[in-house]
Formats: sequence, structure tokens, C-alpha cells
Amino acid sequence: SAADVTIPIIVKDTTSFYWQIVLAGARKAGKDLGVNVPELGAQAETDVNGQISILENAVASNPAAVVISPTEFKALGKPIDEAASKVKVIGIDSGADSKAFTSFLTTDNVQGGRVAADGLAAAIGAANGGKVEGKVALITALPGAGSLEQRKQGFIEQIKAKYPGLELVADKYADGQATTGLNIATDLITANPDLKGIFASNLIMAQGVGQAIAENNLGGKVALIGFDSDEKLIKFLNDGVISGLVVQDPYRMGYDGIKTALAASKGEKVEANVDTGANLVTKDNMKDPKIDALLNPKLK
Amino acid sequence: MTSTAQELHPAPTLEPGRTILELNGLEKRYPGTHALKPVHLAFKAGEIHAIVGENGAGKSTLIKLLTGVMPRTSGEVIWEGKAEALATPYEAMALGINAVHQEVVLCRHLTVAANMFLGEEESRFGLLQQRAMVKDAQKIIDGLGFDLPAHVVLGDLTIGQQQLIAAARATVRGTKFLIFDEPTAYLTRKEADQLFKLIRRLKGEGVTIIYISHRMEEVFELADRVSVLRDGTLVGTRNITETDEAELVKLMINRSIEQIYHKEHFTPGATIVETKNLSGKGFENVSVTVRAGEIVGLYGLIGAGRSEFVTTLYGRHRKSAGQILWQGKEVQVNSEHDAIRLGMALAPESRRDQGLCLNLPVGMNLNLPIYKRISSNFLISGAKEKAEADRQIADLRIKTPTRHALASSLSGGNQQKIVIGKWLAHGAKLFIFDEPTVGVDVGTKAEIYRLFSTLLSKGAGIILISSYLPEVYELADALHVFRRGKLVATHGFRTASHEDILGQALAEKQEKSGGQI
Amino acid sequence: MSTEAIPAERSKRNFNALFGLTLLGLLLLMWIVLAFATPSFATTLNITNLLRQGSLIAILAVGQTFVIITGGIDLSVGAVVGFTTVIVALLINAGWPIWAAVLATLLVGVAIGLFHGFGIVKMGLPPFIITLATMTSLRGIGLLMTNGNSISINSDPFQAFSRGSLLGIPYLFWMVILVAIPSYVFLHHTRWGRYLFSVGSNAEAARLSGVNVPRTIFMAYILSGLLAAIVGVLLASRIGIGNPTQGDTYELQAIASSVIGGTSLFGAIGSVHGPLIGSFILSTINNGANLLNVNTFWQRVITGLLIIVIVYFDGLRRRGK
Amino acid sequence: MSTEAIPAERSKRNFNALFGLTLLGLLLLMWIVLAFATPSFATTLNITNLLRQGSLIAILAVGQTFVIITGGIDLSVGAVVGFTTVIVALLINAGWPIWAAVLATLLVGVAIGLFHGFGIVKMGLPPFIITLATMTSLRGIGLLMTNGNSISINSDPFQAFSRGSLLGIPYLFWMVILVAIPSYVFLHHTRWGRYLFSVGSNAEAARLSGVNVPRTIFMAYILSGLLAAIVGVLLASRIGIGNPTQGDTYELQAIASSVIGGTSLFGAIGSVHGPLIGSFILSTINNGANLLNVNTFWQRVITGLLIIVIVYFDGLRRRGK
Ligand SMILES: Nc1ncnc2c1ncn2[C@@H]1O[C@H](COP(=O)(O)OP(=O)(O)OP(=O)(O)O)[C@@H](O)[C@H]1O
Ligand SMILES: Nc1ncnc2c1ncn2[C@@H]1O[C@H](COP(=O)(O)OP(=O)(O)OP(=O)(O)O)[C@@H](O)[C@H]1O
Ligand SMILES: [Mg+2]
Ligand SMILES: [Mg+2]
Repeated sequence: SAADVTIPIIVKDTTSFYWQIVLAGARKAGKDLGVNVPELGAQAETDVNGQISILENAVASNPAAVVISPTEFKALGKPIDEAASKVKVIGIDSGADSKAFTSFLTTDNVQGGRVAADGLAAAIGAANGGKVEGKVALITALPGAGSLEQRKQGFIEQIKAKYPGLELVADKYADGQATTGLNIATDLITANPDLKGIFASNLIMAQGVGQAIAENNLGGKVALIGFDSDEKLIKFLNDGVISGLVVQDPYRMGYDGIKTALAASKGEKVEANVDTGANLVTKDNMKDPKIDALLNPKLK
Repeated sequence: MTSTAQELHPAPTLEPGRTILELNGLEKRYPGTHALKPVHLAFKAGEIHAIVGENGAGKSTLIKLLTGVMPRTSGEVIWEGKAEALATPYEAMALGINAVHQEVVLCRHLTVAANMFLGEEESRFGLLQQRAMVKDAQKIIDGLGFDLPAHVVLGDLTIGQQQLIAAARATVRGTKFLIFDEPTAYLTRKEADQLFKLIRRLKGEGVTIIYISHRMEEVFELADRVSVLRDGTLVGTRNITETDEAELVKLMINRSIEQIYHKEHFTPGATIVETKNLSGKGFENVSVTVRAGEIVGLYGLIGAGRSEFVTTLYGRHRKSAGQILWQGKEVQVNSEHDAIRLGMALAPESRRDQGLCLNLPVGMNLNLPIYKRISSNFLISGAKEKAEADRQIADLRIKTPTRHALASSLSGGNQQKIVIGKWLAHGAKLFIFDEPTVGVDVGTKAEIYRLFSTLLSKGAGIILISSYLPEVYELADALHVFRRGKLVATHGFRTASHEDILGQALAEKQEKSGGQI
Repeated sequence: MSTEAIPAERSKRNFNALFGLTLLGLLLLMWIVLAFATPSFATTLNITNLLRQGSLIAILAVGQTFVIITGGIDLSVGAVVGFTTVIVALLINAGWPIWAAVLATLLVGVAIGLFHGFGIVKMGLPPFIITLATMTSLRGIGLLMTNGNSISINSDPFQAFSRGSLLGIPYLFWMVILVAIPSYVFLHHTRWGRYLFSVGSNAEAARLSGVNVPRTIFMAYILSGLLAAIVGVLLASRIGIGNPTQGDTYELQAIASSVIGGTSLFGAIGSVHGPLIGSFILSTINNGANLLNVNTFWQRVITGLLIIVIVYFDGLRRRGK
Repeated sequence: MSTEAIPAERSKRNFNALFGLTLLGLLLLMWIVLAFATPSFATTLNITNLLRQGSLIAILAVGQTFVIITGGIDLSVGAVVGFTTVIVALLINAGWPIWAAVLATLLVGVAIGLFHGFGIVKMGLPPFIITLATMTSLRGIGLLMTNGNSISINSDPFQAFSRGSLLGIPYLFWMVILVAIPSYVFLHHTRWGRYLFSVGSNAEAARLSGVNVPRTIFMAYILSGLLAAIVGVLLASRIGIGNPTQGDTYELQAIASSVIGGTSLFGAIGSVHGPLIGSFILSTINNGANLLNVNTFWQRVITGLLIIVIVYFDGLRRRGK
């Protein structure tokens, strides 16, 4: 019976809100489809070895299929190959160095970085009478996290290619703490009084940097683009502290991941690659029903 | 005396002769040791009651039970007619019972004054009266005639000085019942006399005193009555006037000793070590020669610089001037390692700080200097390790369940035997013993002195530091007297009187610009 | 072994002041160098930032020092910070008045300290283990309560506190002063402070002297928990969210500040001013590196090297005495 | 104070064995419970996984134990693991033969240990500080070398190692055995092992007894560095990349394993088998929780509680003796 079917989902970092939305989507799919969905994940996005262990353990419990979001492209390659020799593996969010995925639902993080660059340029233009020029900065939550590196890569490429007027004066890494993001941002603003914009490439950094901008009353003067969304960031967006958020569709990723996995485990044919997209949310478009659904996923 | 201390504990108002404290079948078992078999004993108010016994007989254990340091296994303690639980030191203190424990237990990081008042700080509006406490502490120390500063950090004092502080501290607190567990172990005659004066004065004030010592003459000098413990059993209590040393020793060790100081004279051989005008921290211009087959004694008051001299010779501290000649050749001794390689061995004065790894087994402590010798192909030979340790335990009669017991579980005197014993198998040419018989019972003392002779007979030389004049006096072939870091006199075997030597060690009058302690 | 930073008594007190001064000297030196190296360092704005940035760790370091002086360690403080941001956020969002929410949160900190005291004194657990266990569990409980989400705090006055200033000095730094002065008096001028030292120096001797050793240990951990809860409230005010993963590695920063400030991990040596200076030395390194736009990776290398250099010279000076 | 886990001498050895056994008993109990609670626990596949997962921390814990026995601590091991994954990755990608790359990487571990010994012995720095500084700096250097990216290792044989088995036991666990046996002999049956204990118990007494204290301290940190480098190589083989941010918090897990295994952070008490069992207890908790599908947040809460319970009962039993 379907109730005996188990499909674990393994995310990168269970403590982050983004991944909780993915898990919520998966949970809903489990309920809708009558599948048992263990929610697993590493303790931090950089804990590659931890995720490998979790994958090994998940496969050991004989599931119908496994849904995984690899923390590291290369590192998870071999373990996924090994896992795929026993069960069907569905990838979500990020890739891995493996040809063994039955299906792959992804947000292109490089593309997300490009979208952020566009959003930042637009916000700077809007604040400076159309002139897209000045100093910008990038704050990355942690070194060594694959998806953050990809966002960084897309952002820098896009700035270089499309916005010659923008000068990237600082490219900083924090330690995953909102407070550190806040401190770095205040210091950057102090050192560069003419700073025009900041891209904070994940949820927790956007919270910290947003606070720095609010603290110094620089809303509108220093444009800020964040990545992902929660209540706090939406409030910042409403208050004009944040100019825009790049938002993915984690809920759908989780939901469709389980749905696809179930189909694949039954031997049905599934699509090999699905792009779930990255959208720029600003104060102007946040009421669109489609965007609103992204901002307020049905968590429960 | 401080006013505060007396306010805390009302002055004793006791008629002498009445029983103040009674032990009713007091018993203590440690895992593996029946340290105290049920003891019945009554202490009379205002008496000085000595307790003697071999190392490990259970003396300190008895004290620990009385002061609430350890829980008893069974039995009753009756204080002024009332059974008391005495479960914590605080309870004992509240009754006016206090002790100077054998191992000086104070806080080395705190100042002398802070230690004196620990737990009974003077404060006003919740704030410590630090200046007042330093002043009061100084007053207490001065009042007892101890020449020590109250504001320094305790850890900077020598072990003997710390012992004095501990005594001073207890007298402020134990206003009705005071226990001294080997208080003179590290003291010279002068300080001991000060302490005796203090004890007699307290007795005069009606305080009951238990006095534990391995020095018989002290017992006869001070005590009114004496009790003897053997293997945890009380084997007798005597009025001091009705007994003598021979009887007590017989009671203690169940055999008699004709002669404690075993002295054999050997013809001195070649010079082993010679210092020429050696100077360092705490001493200057010391020239001493040690030849094979002789004991060179160093005598002096606390802080006279003897320990500093030998530790410098041993390479633990830097010399500031002078030479060290080893078997006629000048050598640089830059570390203990160099010293040991040359053939020196040092049994240091503080067993707790320098002598023992307390939380390691007895066997490991004994073998520490010779592990190299008892290993082959990297591996330690288990058989040799066992044999060496067991031999020392037997030779020195170290009272321990096995060589695997932790050093910390041994009685004070037995710990001291480890400090000495670990060097005996080492095969050194020069043995330096700094206060080797501190806390060691008469029987074992005789044993140790006999071992000295064995070492000498094998061609070794010995430097013997002791604050107990009879010991150096009876054993040393050459006796050097230290005063304030200088070598002030040298005598041959028993060529000067006790009084002369003591006078030379003191000689406050001739001292013009005496340095600070 | 060094002998400084022992409870202040007469001549020792001078020594203490000197010791504090010289580490302070190092801090001032760093400030002077930075003032010349970058135009933005010596601005009011930046000094305000610096004071704010160092405040949180400074307060934690004081609490940690109490514990370390007794010969213990409190690994949980970072987790307590994260956990209490959640508590205060939930309570405020539930409509509690700010003062009540803050008070309740501080009580949570006290309760955690009590639990540590209980584990150490009554259950005989090593401080490292019980506080490590709390650290792990508390983050788990916080995550359960928030489901990994950040809780946005719906109170502007609450958030305004961390941004405000009085007499040009940010409230956050006022909080450091407000914590430091009673802590100083407590540690160096009351018997309780002295008992902390005595327990760390020789717990047996302290017990024999009638010091209530268990109570002293309880006190140290309760203070550490309380101060961590205060930091949690301040952090929540500063970042405007409750999030149980915040405060990660703060325990390490607090311990490092304390040790840089002259505290001995073997107990019985420590002060209140040392850790404060230590924590501001660490924040100055970060602030300076940001202003000079030092590559983040180099920043780590330099931080490590500076820690070695500072502690080495401080050690030299102290041994010299 | 407990008396166990002191260098094995005869009857002590029985005691030790008993101690080991009883902690081992706890581990076995957990296994039995899990085998009944979940059908997948007692499968070959899962046991293989469990052995692999516990191996890395187990090896680190042994090195950490050497250091802790001397009364020190090595906070750098996690960073050394991350750093050495980078070194071995770079060398292999530069075309070095695997054996040479591995050897060179292990030498890097030794060099780091030497540096720690130097800082502690020659510069007089507290172990906490020098190893904390190395931890910070090494991550920075590694990030500089990789520019924050991961380095893919172009060698299949190198990666195959961590996936392979011999006699049904994964190579990774063979490595634990390969490390544990010489470590056991070293710690409990050579004089160097005895010297570690004596230095941790009373360095002054050890010194006066002719123990070369500086050399002993150097030795402990070199061993810890070397074992951390071994773990770095194994981790690189397991994850197939060099990445300086790997091994985060491993130091804490290693210390916790060691303490759970009966090591005293005050030095002079510890064994080789204790930390091994301790680390497998921790990995069993994780493995079991995953198999039982415990919510990851609950998992943290439970881990913390179990640590308390295990150490409490172990302490009870030991005090009972
Ligand atoms: N903590 C302990 N654990 C186990 N055994 C102990 C402990 N303390 C003392 N003992 C044992 O109890 C016995 C009595 O010791 P105690 O210290 O009372 O002797 P003592 O008469 O004071 O000897 P000394 O003259 O050497 O000081 C000894 O055999 C000792 O080994
Ligand atoms: N760690 C120290 N710091 C400062 N002064 C010290 C220290 N150790 C010893 N001294 C001082 O050095 C001098 C010589 O002390 P030393 O211990 O050599 O004397 P001693 O003759 O052996 O006396 P004792 O019987 O007390 O051991 C004394 O003035 C003492 O106070
Ligand atoms: Mg005794
Ligand atoms: Mg001396």
C-alpha cells in the first residue's frame, strides 16, 4: 500500500527557513500522496561529510526513492552514484557531479545572482535619476557553500557585463550570523559614505544588512537586494529598507520533488530537468498573486 | 587577636578537667583501607592531648572526621554532652573546632590576608574591608611573632612559611578546640618555639588542643596526655608524666628501636661536586664540597636559602654567578636534565607541589625517574616495573593497598616515602634530600637513615637539608649553617653544640642590613 | 604561573591597574594606528559602531570570566543568546509589555544557569559536558519553537533601544558599563567574588574554611546564564528577530576575550576589566579590517596572528614583573 | 576524583578494561535497542555506514586525548582537517603520486603540531589561545589558497579508498584500528605515554624527576596535528574535494568524545579506548535518530540529554568503585 512507501528528503541545512519551506512542501506532498516523508538534512550548509552520512543512512533504511539537495557539487557525486545503484534519486535545488539523478528540479543560483544584479542596478537607477553608477558591495554569509558561490558568480558576471558604471568595492564573507552581516555592513557604509548598493546573498545576511540600513536610516540611499524571503524581509521591503528580494520557489521544489520521486519509484516516466525559477520581488510587484504565493507559502 | 574573631566565637568558659569531646566508636573505612577501627577516647577541656603513631596509623583520618572534612563510617562524636553530626567543616567551625591540617590546605592564588579571613571576611555595607583585613592579618601574624608579610600572594611563600600562616589562621578560628596535625614538620627550632609559645598561651586561655607529631621530644615538651594509634586502633592513652619515649615507640610500632640516628663513617672518597661562590636568587657566594661517602648537612631558618641553593645546583634555576665543578671539571647545569645526566638526584622539599603526581598511582610515581632503564625496545617491561615499585614499597614500608593506589590516597608520611624512594633505584652519585623525613614516623626514619648509609657505602655523596637540627647534627659529616642566603658557618661531625648552631642561624644582632623575607 | 589579577588588595591593586592599563595600552595603540591608517576610523559614527559591535561579546566575556575563575567553563552561552532571542521575540509578539518580556527572558537565563549548577554540583558532571549538552539541546529546542524560522519582532520601541544613544554613547555600550561596574564591585570587593577565586584556587581549602562551595558554583553559572540572557535580549533588539541559530560561536569569542584579558583557564586568575578590553581588542581587529577593506580571508589569518602576538607580549610583560 | 583510565598496570588494567567495558556496555545497549526499534539498524549496510561515520571523529579524539592528558587542549584540529583536505587535493591535482601527496600532507600536520608546541613551550602561550589562533588563521590560509571554492580531486583511486572495504569492514574503520593499536601501546605501554600522564598530573614534579617536559608537550601536539592531518586525508578521500571550511566543530566533537570516554580536562586521566567508544556513542546517536526518522531538531535535544545521561551514569559507576 502507499502508506508503506517511504521517500526521505535530504536538505542542506535544516536550521534555515528556506529549507524549512522546502520541507513543508515535501510534507504536504507526502500527505496528499500518502507517502511517508522523513525530513533529513545536514546541520549546516558546509557540513558536506554530515550530509553524505545522512544519505548513507537514508539509503540503508530501504526507501522507495530519495530526494536530495546536494551541499557540494563534486563531493556528493560518488555517494549519489552509490545511492542510485540501490534506489531512485531525485535532485532538487542544486546539482551534483553525478549522472544518476532520475530527475532534477533546480533553481539556477547563477541565474539568481544575475537577477539580483539587475534588481540592484534598477534600484540604484531609480534612486539616482536613472544613473546606474557608483559603489556596490557583496556580502556572502559563509565561505565554502556551493549555492552562495554560484549566486556570487552570477552577480559579479552580470555587473561586469551589463553595468560598467557599478564598481564592486567590497566582496565580504561573514560567518553565517546576522550580527556579523550587520557589523560588516555598518563598517562598509562608514568606510564608503558614497556606497550605493549591497547584495546580501541569503536570508540571514539580508536580515542583518537590512538592520544596518534601518539603523542608519539609509533606506532608499543604499539599495539592498536580498535573497529568499520571510516575514521580516517582507516588512523591510514594505518599509523601503530593502529594494528587492530574489525569491525562488522552495515550496514547489519540495512538493514536486516528492511527487516526482513517487512517480519515478513506480517506474513512471518523469521529466529529467525542471527549472523552478528565480523571481525578483519588489514593492511594486509583491501583490501579484503569483509572487504573493511565493512570499507566503502554505507552511502548515 | 582581632576583635572580630572574638565576636564570632565567644570566649570559652570551661572548667578544666571536664570532658569536652568524646569519641564513641568512631570508625572510618576508605575503599580498600580500614583506616580507623572503632575508637573510644575522651578529651578533657583545656588539655594538650598528643596523638602519635606510625605513618598511616589513622591520625589524620581521625582529625578529618572531627573537623567535618570527611564523613565517618560509624560511631558518635559527643561535643559537650551532645552528639553532633559534624557533616561539614562549617559545622565544626561553628562549634569552635578548627585544625591545621597536615597538608597545608590554603589557596595559593590568594593573598596571606585573604587566606586568613577566608569564609570570615570583614565587610561593611557588603563591601570587603580589604585594607582593614590586611592590617588585622598583619597584626595577628606579628602578634604570634612570625616575620611574614600579610599582603603577598600565598604561593610566593615557601612551604614552611605557608605552614606558619595556616597555624596563625587556625588559632583565630578554633576558639575552643584546636588541632595541629604535624605543624612543625617544616619548621626550624626558632619557629617551632614561637608556635609552642602560642599553643601554651591558648591552653592558658582554656582551649583544648590535639597535637600530632612524629617528634617525641615535642610531645614530651608540650603534652599533658598522649594517645597512641596503631593500624587504626587506639592502643593506649598515658599521662605524659607516667610514660617515656621507649614505651611510646614500643606501643607505636610494636617493637623497640635502640637507635634512631644510624650513622656509619666512611672514608671520604673523591670530590663529587664542588660549588665555588655560587650565587642565585635567594642565596649568594655559597661554596660547598661534597665527597663520596659523606653527608653534607645544610641548616638554617625558614627562607635561609638552602632550597634555592640546591635547586640551582640541580639546574632548576639559573645561577647568577659562581661555578659548579662536577668531579673536578667545571660544568654548566642548565636544566634538571643536565643534572640528572651528570648523576644528581633531588628529593624536593614540597611533596605536594614538587615531589608527587598526586593523581597517579604509587607505582608510576616511584618509577618515573627510571622508566628509561626499565624499558626495552620502547616498551616498558611490566615485570621490571612491578619489581622496582614493589621493592621500594617493601624497603620503605610504604603503607599502600597496592602500587596501583593513587598517591593522593596515602597518608602524608607515606607520600614522603615515595618522594625519597623514587630516587633510590636510580643510581645517582649525588643525592640531594631537602627535608626528607618531614612527617615520617620514627621507625621509618631509622630505616631511611640506614638507607643513607647504603648509598654512601656505594660511593655516593649526600646533601641533606633539614630544619630539624638533631637530624643534621647527628648525621652530617660537614654541617653548613645558612643565614639569609649566606653560608655563615661550617662544622664537622658533632663539633659544635646545638646552641652554637642555632645562634649562628639566628644571629639577628650581628645582622646589619638584613634583607626582607 | 602568574600571580596577577587576584582579588584587589593594596599593592596588588596597583599591579592590577597597571596590568589593565597595559592591555588597554595595546588597545589604544591599535586605535591610534587605525586612526592614521584610515580616515573613517576616528569618526563619531565609527566609534559608535565599534562600541556597539564589541558590547555583546564584552558582556558575555564577563559572565564567562566568573565561571572560568571557579575553574569551570560555560560553552552554552552562544546557544543561550540564540535561545533567548527567541523567547523575548515570542513574548513581545504575544503582546507582553517589553519590561515583562525582558524580565521573563532574564529568568530563563537564570534557570539555565541553575540547571548547570545542578548538573555540576549535584550530578557531578564536568562543566564542559553539561554546558556542551545544554548548548546542543537549547539550539534544538529553539529550532522546535520557531521551526527554523526567524521571528520578526513587532515592536519598534524594543528595536529602537539598540539604535539609541545617550550622551553620544550608544545604549548598548551603556549596558556594558551597567554590567561592568556591579560586576567589578562584586568580583573584587565582595566576599562572593573572593569565594569564586578561592573555589578556583583550591576548592578543598575553600570548603575547609567554611565557604559554601556548591553555592559559589551555582552563583557563577547563574551569573553567566543571566548575562547571556541579557545579551540575547540586546541582540534581539539589535537584529529585530528571534532566531535560535544566532550567537553561534559566541562562546568561543567570549572565552577568547576572557583569556586575552588575562584569565587563566585553570581558574583563580581573572578580572572584570581584562575580558572587557579583550573583547574590544577582538572587535577592533574586525572593525579595522573592514574599514581597511582587508580581504575577509586575510582578515582571519591576521586575527589569528594578532591574538598570538598580543597574548605573547602581555605574557612577557607579566612575567617580567 | 575518579581513579580510572590511568596507564594500564596489572590490576589497574583489569579496572581499565572494566571501565572500557561498561562504557562499551552502554554502546552495545544502544545498539541492541536500536536493532529492535528499527529493522534497518542491524543490516550490514547500516553497520558499514556507522563504522564509516564514526571513524573520523574517533581518530581525532585519540589525538585530542593525548593533548588533554597533558592538561592542554587542541582547538585547531577541525581547522587542520579542513586545511589538509586542501593540501592533499592541491598536491594530487598537481600530479603528485598519491603516496607522496599523502605523506606531504601528514608532514603539514606535524608542522602545525610543532608550531603549537613552540607556542606553548617557548612562547609561554596558553594552549587554548595558540590553538584557537591557528584554527582561525588556518581557515583563512586555506580560503586564500582556494579562493573560497572547493577543489575537486582528480583521482578516482584516491576517492575509492574511503568507499572500499576489506573483510567486510570499511577501510575508514581499518584506519581507526591502525591508529588505535599503536596509540594504545604508546599511551599505556611506553615511557612516553607515562610522561604524558606525569606532565598532566604535576609538570613540576615530572620535571624534577627528569622528564623532559617541553619535549613531552611537543610530542602531544605533534601527534594531535598528525592525526588531524590523517583525518583530513580521509575526509578528502570521502568527499572528493579539498575545502578549507570542512571539519567545522570537529574539535568540539573530538573533545566531547574524549570526555565522554572518561578523559579529564584537568589532565592526567584518560585512555585510548575511552575516546573511541565515546565517538561511536555520538555517531550511534546520530545514526539511530536518522533511522528512526527523529525530527532533526528533536535530534539535537536528544543528543544533549543523552550526553548528560551517559556521563552521569558513567560517573556514578566510577565513583561507586
Ligand atoms: N582518601 C583516601 N582514600 C583511601 N585511603 C586513604 C585516604 N586517605 C587516607 N587513606 C588511608 O588511610 C590510612 C590512614 O591514613 P592517615 O592519613 O590517617 O594516616 P596518618 O596516621 O595521618 O599517617 P601520617 O603520619 O603518615 O600522616 C592510610 O593507610 C591511608 O593510605
Ligand atoms: N617563588 C618565590 N618567589 C619569591 N621568593 C621566593 C620564592 N621561593 C623562595 N623565595 C625566597 O627565597 C629565599 C630562600 O628560600 P628557600 O626556600 O631557599 O629557603 P630555605 O632555607 O630552604 O627555607 P625553607 O625551610 O622555608 O625551605 C626566601 O627569602 C624565600 O622567601
Ligand atoms: Mg597524617
Ligand atoms: Mg627549603
